[in-house]
Amino acid sequence: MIACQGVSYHYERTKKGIENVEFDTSEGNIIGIIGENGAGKSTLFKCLLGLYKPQEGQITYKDKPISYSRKGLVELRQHVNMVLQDPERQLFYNGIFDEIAMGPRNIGKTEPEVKQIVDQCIKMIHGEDFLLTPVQYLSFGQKKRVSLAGILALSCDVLLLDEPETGLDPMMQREMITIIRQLAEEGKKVILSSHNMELIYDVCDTVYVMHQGTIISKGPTDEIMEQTHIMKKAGLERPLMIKAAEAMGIKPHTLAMKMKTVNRKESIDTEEKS
Amino acid sequence: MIACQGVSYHYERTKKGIENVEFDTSEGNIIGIIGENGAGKSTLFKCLLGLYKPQEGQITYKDKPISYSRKGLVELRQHVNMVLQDPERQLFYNGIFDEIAMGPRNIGKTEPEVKQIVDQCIKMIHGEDFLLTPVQYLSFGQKKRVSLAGILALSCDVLLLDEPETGLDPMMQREMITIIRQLAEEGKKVILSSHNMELIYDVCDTVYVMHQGTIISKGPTDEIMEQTHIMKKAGLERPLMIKAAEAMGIKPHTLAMKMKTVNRKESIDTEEKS
Amino acid sequence: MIHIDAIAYQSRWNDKYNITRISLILCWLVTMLLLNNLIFYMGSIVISISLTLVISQLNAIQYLKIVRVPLGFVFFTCLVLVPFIAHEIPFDFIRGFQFAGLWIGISEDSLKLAVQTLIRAMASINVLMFLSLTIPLQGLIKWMRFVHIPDAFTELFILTYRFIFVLIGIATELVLSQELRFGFFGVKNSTKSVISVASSLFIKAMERLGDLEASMELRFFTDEREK
Amino acid sequence: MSSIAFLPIQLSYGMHIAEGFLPQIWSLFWSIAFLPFLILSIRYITKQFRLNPKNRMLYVLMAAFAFTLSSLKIPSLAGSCSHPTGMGLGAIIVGPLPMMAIGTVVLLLQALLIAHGGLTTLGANAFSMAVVGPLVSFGLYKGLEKMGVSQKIRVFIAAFVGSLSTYLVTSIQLGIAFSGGNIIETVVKFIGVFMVTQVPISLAEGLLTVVVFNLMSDA
Repeated sequence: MIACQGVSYHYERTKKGIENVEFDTSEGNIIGIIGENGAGKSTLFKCLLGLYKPQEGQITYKDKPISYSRKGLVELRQHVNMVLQDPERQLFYNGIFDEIAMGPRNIGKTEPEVKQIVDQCIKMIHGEDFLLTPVQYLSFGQKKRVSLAGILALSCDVLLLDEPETGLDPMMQREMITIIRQLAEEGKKVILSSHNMELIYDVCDTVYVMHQGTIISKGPTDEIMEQTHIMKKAGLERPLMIKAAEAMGIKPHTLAMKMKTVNRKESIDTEEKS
Repeated sequence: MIACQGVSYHYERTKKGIENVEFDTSEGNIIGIIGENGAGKSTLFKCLLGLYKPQEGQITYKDKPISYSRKGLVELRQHVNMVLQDPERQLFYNGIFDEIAMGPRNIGKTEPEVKQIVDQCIKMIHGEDFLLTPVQYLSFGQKKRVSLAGILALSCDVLLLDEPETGLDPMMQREMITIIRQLAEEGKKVILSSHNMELIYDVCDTVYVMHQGTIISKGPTDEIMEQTHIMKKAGLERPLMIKAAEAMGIKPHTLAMKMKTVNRKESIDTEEKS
Repeated sequence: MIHIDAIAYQSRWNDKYNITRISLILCWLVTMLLLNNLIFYMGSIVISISLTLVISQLNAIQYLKIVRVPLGFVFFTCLVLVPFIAHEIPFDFIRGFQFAGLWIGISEDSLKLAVQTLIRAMASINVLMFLSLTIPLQGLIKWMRFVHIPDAFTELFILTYRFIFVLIGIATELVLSQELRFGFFGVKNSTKSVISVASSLFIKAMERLGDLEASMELRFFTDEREK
Repeated sequence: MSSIAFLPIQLSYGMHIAEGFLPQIWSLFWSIAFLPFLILSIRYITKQFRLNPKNRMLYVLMAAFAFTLSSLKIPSLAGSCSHPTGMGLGAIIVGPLPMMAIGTVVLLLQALLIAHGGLTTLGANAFSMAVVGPLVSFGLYKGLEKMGVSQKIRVFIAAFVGSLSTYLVTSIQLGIAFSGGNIIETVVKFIGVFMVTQVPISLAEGLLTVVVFNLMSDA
């Protein structure tokens, strides 16, 4: 849906930025963008959102170049939007309802519509339990989900997530993964950046590897992440799963299948006990 | 060196906190504390630092109960200190030298002594390259290292690290691990809390598992982390390494040994290429 | 715009002769004001801009972009100086009209005043830019210690210098997240959002207070003054 | 480096008198007029730092907050060339005396980092923003308290009038310096010209201060 053709954006003085980036969402519903800090991931995100206007190349949404007029950007962001990494910096209200309702209200939805949208979003983030808790008493993971709901309320079809797992403990990470998968099943494109290779390996269909502002590789996640030289060049490490499989002399896929059995057994065990 | 005997601390308003915690550093040089968000990890840290005074039980340093007098606390914190998770909350100066020198200066070291201490600390964090850069222009990983150096400058023997890997990309995480190992080799006790089970599994000798304010298990890292029911109860997941080993029907230790070979081979490959 | 700080930090000599340079520039600024001489002002403009460009390694366009805003503001305020308001027609009256018993218009004197002020301000601003684009604040802090500005004030200055970057980081994200949810869509939303950003920022700043206090205590900051 | 250097920050001009704008006599006059207040304030904060080290970070955050407000880019707020100062808020929270030093630090940083205000005009700017503004805000807040006015209205009036008084004093400073014999008329001229931006800004300042107070009492 959203795509970049030869996009370059350089910051004025430091000359850093992104260079000749080709990006599209045609393959896969969950797309990962990986790379070191400073590799250009967030610059790319900002270009996709129309926050930065590329000096070269163009960004298209549904094959039409995006318009940088005020109106064009408002239009774009109803389809493409982003959840920031730190929820503390995107929650403005004490009440969760008001928080989620903010976006829809700003574009002039009526209160009954707003109510309906918020109810839906609460369901998506599994937030019915804490709907009435004031925001400041929520746990970090709950805050993160509320900030996601605030963006879901705009019912966009492309969702950028900046390090969605950072700061979450393992259980909450798993919950976040479930939500991401659900969103993808509903037909949204989810684009996520993360430092957690296991997460990317686990949820992404396609992965883009960035290094010093350029995309040095793209393709199906398992194929890309197995390649030591690409990962090394990007300053990353292959996921443990792949390394473990290599150590055992089997295919990562085989190990992944076996792991699934282990995970399933584990959750059954726990359920029986509880 | 530092130990807790039956320590309880409850927050006035929420009644949450920690309950009857037994903790010591006799086994192992790198000690991990794991648990969900809100399990009491940071409350325990604050008690160990004398920031909170336990309502029950006592905290001893070198077998002597710590004194909560102004002088006693200053004394304690020259031996036991903490690096916060978010460097932005810890860095006070724009100049790195002043930042690292702050602790030593405050306890009345002379300028030549301070200079020597700072030089040493810069070396430990491999920070010679960015010594003259103002803090606001450092990357997140560099800031994190500077905040570590600011505490190292107090040359304490027990170091508490709160999520030392959060927000770092894989390479910087590895650098942080190297630094942690070095500190342990120099004879310091490092106590770290983290959500990253792979990190804990990788570097810690001993691990404490916290759940709802109590310590539900402690022991050698590999033994504890293999136990599904403990990890589940604490809302955590076993490290991937252990799960992978289980899936393959081998011992985690065997897998770990094989992985080491893979890692070594990988770094040799890269060195040859570069 | 805060990148003035980044430019100063990257300039040549960013760590050299700071105390001398600051003292000289301050003398320059004051002398210029005291002499109040047109030729001296013009000379100052030329010299200060050339020196700034050489030392800061900016090109002319980059420099213009930076001074554009303060100079534009000065120009606007000088425009306000041009029309005089008086009870009687001044002798050097050029053009004007009478309104409610008062004369409003332009006189030679008021025009001259505006032009003089503009030139004086332009000269001074360029000298100030010379200081701020070529000497990092770290240098100014050294200078403040050198001339024995009271400790408490210097301390306040140093710590504020550090924490503006922290707060600007937070504020930038707050603005971004408002922007993404159409917070600046329309005048009514904008006003609401500005207040929303500002108040969130204040609350976040106050929340930091607790952490910072702990962090100060851990490194004995609190004991410094008791010695 | 890029992340800091290119923050979406722009200059938003408040009522600060630019560097070199005032004739030398008036630069000197306002600097001297302001000096005793600064000395008093520095003495006060020195004592406060010693008394309770926690005050240090409180003051620092007040100053950093005021600076950040002035350097924030608020997109498409058409016609605005000014910003709230946060001085009224500070005066109500910590009192007017420390605000004089805090305001001076803010003005210094604004002059050096965003070329807003100046060094030779620091005295004049500080007199209006760091002395008169906080004094008026604090005085009104305490005065209205005695008259039994509700908290919200008190806070609003204190911040609103405090901000207005800063702009009035600046207009007077400019009026006197450029009067050409017609002081009152010239002062009125400046008041009239800057009213367009300063009244809405003062209203925003008042509203902001009320909102922050509500949030603080909720938390």
